[in-house]
Amino acid sequence: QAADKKLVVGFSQIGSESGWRAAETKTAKAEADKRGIDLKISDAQQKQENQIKAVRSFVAQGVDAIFIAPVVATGWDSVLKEAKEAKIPVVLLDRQIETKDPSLYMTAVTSDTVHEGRVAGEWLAKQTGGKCAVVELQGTVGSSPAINRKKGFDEIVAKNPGMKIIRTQSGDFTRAKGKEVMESFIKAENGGKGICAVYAHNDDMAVGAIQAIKEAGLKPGKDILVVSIDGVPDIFKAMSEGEANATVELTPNMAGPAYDALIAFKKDGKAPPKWIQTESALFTPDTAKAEYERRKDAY
Amino acid sequence: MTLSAPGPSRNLPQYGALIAVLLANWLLFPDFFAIRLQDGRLFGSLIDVLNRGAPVALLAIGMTMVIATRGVDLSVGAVMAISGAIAATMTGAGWSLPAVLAASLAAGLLCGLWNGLLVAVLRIQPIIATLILMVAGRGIAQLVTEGQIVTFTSPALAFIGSGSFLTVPMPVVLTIVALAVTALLVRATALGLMIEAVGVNRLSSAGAGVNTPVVLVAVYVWCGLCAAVAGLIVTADIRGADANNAGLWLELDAILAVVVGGTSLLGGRFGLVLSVVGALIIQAMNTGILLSGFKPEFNLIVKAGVLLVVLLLQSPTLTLFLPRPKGARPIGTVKPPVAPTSGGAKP
Amino acid sequence: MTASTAPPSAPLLAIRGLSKAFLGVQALDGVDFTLRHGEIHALLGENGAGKSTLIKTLTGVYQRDGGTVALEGREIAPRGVEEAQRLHIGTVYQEVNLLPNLSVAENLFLGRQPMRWGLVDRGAMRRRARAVLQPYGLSIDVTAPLGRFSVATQQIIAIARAVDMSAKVLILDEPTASLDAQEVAVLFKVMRTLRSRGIGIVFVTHFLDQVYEVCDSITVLRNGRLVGERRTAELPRLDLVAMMLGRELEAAAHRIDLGPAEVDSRPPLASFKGFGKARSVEPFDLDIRPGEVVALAGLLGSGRTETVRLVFGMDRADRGEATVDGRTIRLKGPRDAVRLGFGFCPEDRKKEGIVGELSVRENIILALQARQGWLKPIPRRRQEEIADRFIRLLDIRTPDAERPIQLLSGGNQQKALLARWLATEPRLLILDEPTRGIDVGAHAEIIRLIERLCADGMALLVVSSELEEIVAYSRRVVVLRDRRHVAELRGGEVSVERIVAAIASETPHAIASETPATGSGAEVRQ
Amino acid sequence: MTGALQRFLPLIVTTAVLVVGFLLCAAQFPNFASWRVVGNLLTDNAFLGITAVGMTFVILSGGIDLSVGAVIGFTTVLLAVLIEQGGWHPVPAFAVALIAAGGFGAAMGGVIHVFQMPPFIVTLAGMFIARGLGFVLTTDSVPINHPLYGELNDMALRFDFGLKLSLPALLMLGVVLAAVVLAHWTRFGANLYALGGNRQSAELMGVPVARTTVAVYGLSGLLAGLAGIVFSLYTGAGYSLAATGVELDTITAVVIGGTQLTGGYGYVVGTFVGVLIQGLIQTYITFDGTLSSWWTKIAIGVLLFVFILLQKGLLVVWAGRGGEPAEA
Ligand SMILES: Nc1ncnc2c1ncn2[C@@H]1O[C@H](COP(=O)(O)OP(=O)(O)OP(=O)(O)O)[C@@H](O)[C@H]1O
Ligand SMILES: Nc1ncnc2c1ncn2[C@@H]1O[C@H](COP(=O)(O)OP(=O)(O)OP(=O)(O)O)[C@@H](O)[C@H]1O
Ligand SMILES: [Mg+2]
Ligand SMILES: [Mg+2]
Repeated sequence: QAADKKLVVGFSQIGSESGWRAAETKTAKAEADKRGIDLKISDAQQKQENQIKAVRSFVAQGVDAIFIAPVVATGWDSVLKEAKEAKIPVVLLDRQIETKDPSLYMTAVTSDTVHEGRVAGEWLAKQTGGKCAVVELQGTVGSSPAINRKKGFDEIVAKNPGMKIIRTQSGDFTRAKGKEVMESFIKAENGGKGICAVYAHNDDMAVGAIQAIKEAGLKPGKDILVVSIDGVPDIFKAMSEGEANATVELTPNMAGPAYDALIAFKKDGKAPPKWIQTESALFTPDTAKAEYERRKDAY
Repeated sequence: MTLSAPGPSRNLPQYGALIAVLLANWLLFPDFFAIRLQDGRLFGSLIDVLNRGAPVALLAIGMTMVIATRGVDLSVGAVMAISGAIAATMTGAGWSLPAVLAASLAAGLLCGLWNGLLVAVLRIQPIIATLILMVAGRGIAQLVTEGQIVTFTSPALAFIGSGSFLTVPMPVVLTIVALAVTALLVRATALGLMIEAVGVNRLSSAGAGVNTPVVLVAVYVWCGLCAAVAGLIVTADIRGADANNAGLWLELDAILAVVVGGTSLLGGRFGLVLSVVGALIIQAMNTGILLSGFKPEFNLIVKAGVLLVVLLLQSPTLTLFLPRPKGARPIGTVKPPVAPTSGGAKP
Repeated sequence: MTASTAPPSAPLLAIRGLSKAFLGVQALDGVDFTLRHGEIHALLGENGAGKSTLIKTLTGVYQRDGGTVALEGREIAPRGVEEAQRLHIGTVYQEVNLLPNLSVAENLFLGRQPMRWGLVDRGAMRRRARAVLQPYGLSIDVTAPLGRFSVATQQIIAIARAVDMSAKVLILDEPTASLDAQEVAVLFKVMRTLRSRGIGIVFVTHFLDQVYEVCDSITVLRNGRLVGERRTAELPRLDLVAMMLGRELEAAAHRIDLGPAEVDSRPPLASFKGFGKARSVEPFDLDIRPGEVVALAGLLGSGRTETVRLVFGMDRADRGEATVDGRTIRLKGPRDAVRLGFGFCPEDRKKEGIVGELSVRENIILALQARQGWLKPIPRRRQEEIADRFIRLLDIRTPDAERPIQLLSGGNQQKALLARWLATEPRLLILDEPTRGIDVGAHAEIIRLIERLCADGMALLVVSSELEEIVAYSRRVVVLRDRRHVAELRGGEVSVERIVAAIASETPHAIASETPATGSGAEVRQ
Repeated sequence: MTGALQRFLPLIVTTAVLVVGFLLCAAQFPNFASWRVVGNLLTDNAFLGITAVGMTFVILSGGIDLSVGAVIGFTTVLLAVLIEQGGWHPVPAFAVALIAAGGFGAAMGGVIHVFQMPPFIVTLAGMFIARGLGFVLTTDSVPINHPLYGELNDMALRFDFGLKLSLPALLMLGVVLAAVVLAHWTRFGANLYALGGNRQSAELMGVPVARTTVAVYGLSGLLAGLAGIVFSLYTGAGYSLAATGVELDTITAVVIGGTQLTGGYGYVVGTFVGVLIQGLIQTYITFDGTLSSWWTKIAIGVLLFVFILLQKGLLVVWAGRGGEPAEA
């Protein structure tokens, strides 16, 4: 009935730990303005307890809908119950949660992080004819994208006997650590000669790794292939300079589809599908330049 | 005052530990000590230890003096982020290197001043006083970068991170310079003595006429400057300012380095060189872990284990039996002045 | 552990061949000491002789290197104070060792609080605290934090605690150092009653009169070795001093004779008009001329310390004006005073005086360096010269100038502080209880020193509870009562009797009324 | 009785600050002054409050414990592994967790005392170890589906005027009360204050330093373990990265609550208020909802600063100069 009055959406965002995350927030704002939605963002500084607090106080404020980008898959049941009791629809953004009771949320707009890992792995397998000694730069130990992107990639490795991960360490999703870890990988694999490719759980670490490879006197993209995930502008820049080989995009525009689903739901109460999957497209150097132009202001 | 904490009984453990860790790395990884020239720049794991250890070493230099005054500075990580963010954005906006450096250092100086004033004038407990900037500072840095990783291409700034001087990587050079300057500052003047005095007993020092507020502000300012330099290095190194992650949790490593270096958190005697050694021990450990190929899940446990051993080595309970501090000098080995100039009382 | 039942003849406490060494010092070297039932036994010796170490080793603070200790014939080796207390040995250690953050009552009963249903009975604790303090004429708010009270008051509380705990042995390490005549009298009364109950008391002091007043026998240490034990009655003063110093003491200090006229004619070095501070000391006028010694006398709590703290700028005066060399000056803090050439040895050595971890040398040159500013460091060689000169001059007992001052014996720390200020060649030196805890030899030495300094034109402002001492060297005495300057005696008038009269002329027992008055000087010391 | 006022002044001031802060928020946001918000404040900060109590004791004794956050994380993982993978019943699992956490704390206390090592460092190492152990158990987050968890979560005390106290909230309140008694009506409490006041003096007065040190870190560990249980109830899962950085939040709460980091001065109740003040700041920012990530950080810092200034200011005004002991 209150379709005319402005929708108020509370968005519990994880934080701004990476460029991608900041872009997601930015687009969420932009898309909200397009649709004349009043968006309340609460930044959890990478802490689940803060996200739960945020959801609770959104309920207390009586918003029309709650978006959550869950920092971790588990631990949402009790607070989502409160939202349900208050009849506030919940939409999950960019990460799924584990729950016995799917009715706790209306829908989830996410990519499939395990799938992302697979895509990256398949590309690498194809490139190298299934023969490649890979070093892996993991995300933060214990974080769900790190776990899933590893899982997906490992599936492919398992399928190709010629492929194997010779070294894997955590680069905490950051450039600095990515570079430091890659440096030691190169030393450890006698000057990088033993390494055929580096698989990074996100682009930032990949960018760091590229610098490490260069400083070791090798050619990133040739001597050592570079494949990573996210699709942030800098990796496209690197690709256009031939220093990176592939990235799997994770679109920062998660909120857009969510708003549409929500508005439809509010108008004629038709519930959206449980999972609105954003596709995980793989990009390669040939399109890099154009893609970079397309993105650089979204970030 | 003593530049490095007095007595072999205090120095032995640090150097011993450093050597031990390096040897351990060598056992894990035979070419650990192998060094070659790569594009006119020394290249090898040992160099990595120095190079990657530089930021923490710089922080440790500043932190040592803060801790010597019985304080602590939790904001250094955030200050790194701020100076880095400023450097990257200004460079991006096309400012000249000198201007960029000046601005970043000025930022560090201001942060230090803020901390110093909170501690010395408002008498807020150091941990909390600096916690404020630790939280807000990172926000300020992100405000500058708007949450993005601001990248730049200027080779001039990048040189600070990955350039080299006489084949020695710049970060190492900068650290050595900072160490030398600081050492000069505290040793060639009476500052060191006053820092230690304030740290041991603020009341007594004030009673003896020491200008305690100024001393306190000074050390925090210096700490801020060191942090700013460290921030420049990491930014220059990755050719971009990562406001959210630059220097994250590095304050803990810095404090750790200082304590491993044998300076007491209760203030007083401090050893600059030893703090740098402490930083190197920590970095050698991290590099070793990376080279070893352990699963990352084990990183923390290994780190903690090694740390405890190093610290146990210098625990008073155990060092009790080591030879007593040097520098003990029987009275009167210095012959009294020919004519007692200071003659309130003539012997 | 020979658990043999004590033969009736066995002494209360028998220490045999006790030894204790610290890095570089043999603090105790095979010392024997015997304490009998119902005896007050003086433990005497120069600063650094090993008295406190003996006590701490005996009570398990330090672990002995060798020797045996028998309590009523039964061997004991307490591994900590707690255990010593369980053996009914109560101790007051040198320098008040109570907890400023706890209430008086909690300090008195820490570790032995009255319990009710498994919980501390705070009511009972308060009541019993008042009872315990009653004999000492202290009727204070026992719920107030201890830190609010003056050193003297804290000392009394420490004594009360120890007395209340010790059923067999009571050990007192320089308990009278910060007390004045009245409290000392009270203390001695208590000690005598304990003696009559068969309790043995070990009493460390540097006041020989007190020794001859209460002690039955005397044990003397020198450089960590036993010199000998005597019955007090059989040991003339001079022999005792000789035993302590290992030499005869030169003729005691003589009066300085500056004709009043001569000094009064000089223009005052510093003069204070209506100087004072709310809730601290009433406004007072005070002139100090070069070369004269002005003493402040009064009961504890009379405001002597506050007065001198104001003069040195430790506390900020909020009224009146100070002029130095005729120029009006504002004392914003000690630094200003130091620049004016003032020096100040505080009453609370541990808290406001020494910089414990730093070496004797650094402690001695600290003030001088501070005045020169950090940009003009004193060369190491020069520092060592200065340090060595004063170590020799004041006979500071330390193996070397690089030893952390906190490891020195109490009296030697006091001397080092004096040295700190002498090194700055001050024009006005302020001493709050300067000879506290200093042995007879050094005592005489310091008084002689004071005279020499004045002869060189230095002015002195001294707070001391020892009237004889005051009379010995001061030619002008300001008497305080209840934070107010009530009388001033000059030249010929200065005598113990006159001072006592001035102090006593009204409310003889200031202490009886002690309250932790908010904002009082005591609080400043927190 | 001005003496008493003097002593409780910091406490009174802190509480005043909390009330004023709440009123200001209520004035700005219509739905703020609701029992629901109050209930949330208590529930959401329960684990923080419980941890902070332990931290208060440690700090009162002159130490510090940086391991609490990691211990919470470890506890949640341990519970998840025992209950889900080991098929244990929660109750024995709770017992084991508490024992493990308490033991861990006590061990740190032992090291600190025996080797006279700075607590800051020992507990920092403890933090690494606890997190590390969590990782070793499992890196992914494990949901706990045992029915008892659901029941415990639904358990709550509902007042007819609208306030709802969940189990965590009740636990926290209980712990705070118990802590007050422990601090002021037991010998252990007195010994803590003594230790923090001056270690040597305490020793010379016969305080059992060794026992007290071990006990206080053991207690802190135990409470961190309890907080871990609460956290696992709260999230119904175990996660090795849970409660990162909580050590700093707790220390902040303790200090805002008026406890001296140098030890010896402070009150448990103050800490409780400090926790609520922090929660208030959080809630305010969420209600505002316009702050970007960075402005959030800046706001938190600024508000922290303001609260501390308010405290100092009020203290000076009410107590005349320098009511609190100088921390030099
Ligand atoms: N903890 C310690 N470490 C090292 N040396 C110490 C320690 N305590 C005392 N000493 C040394 O032992 C010697 C005896 O000290 P002690 O305190 O027993 O003297 P004292 O007789 O009590 O002197 P005073 O009358 O000044 O108190 C001194 O030389 C002192 O420097
Ligand atoms: N008997 C007392 N009655 C009331 N207050 C006291 C008493 N003793 C000490 N105090 C408190 O301690 C403060 C310090 O007293 P102060 O030391 O200035 O007097 P004093 O004459 O120097 O005595 P002392 O011999 O302790 O130095 C007093 O101002 C008062 O606040
Ligand atoms: Mg002594
Ligand atoms: Mg006095």
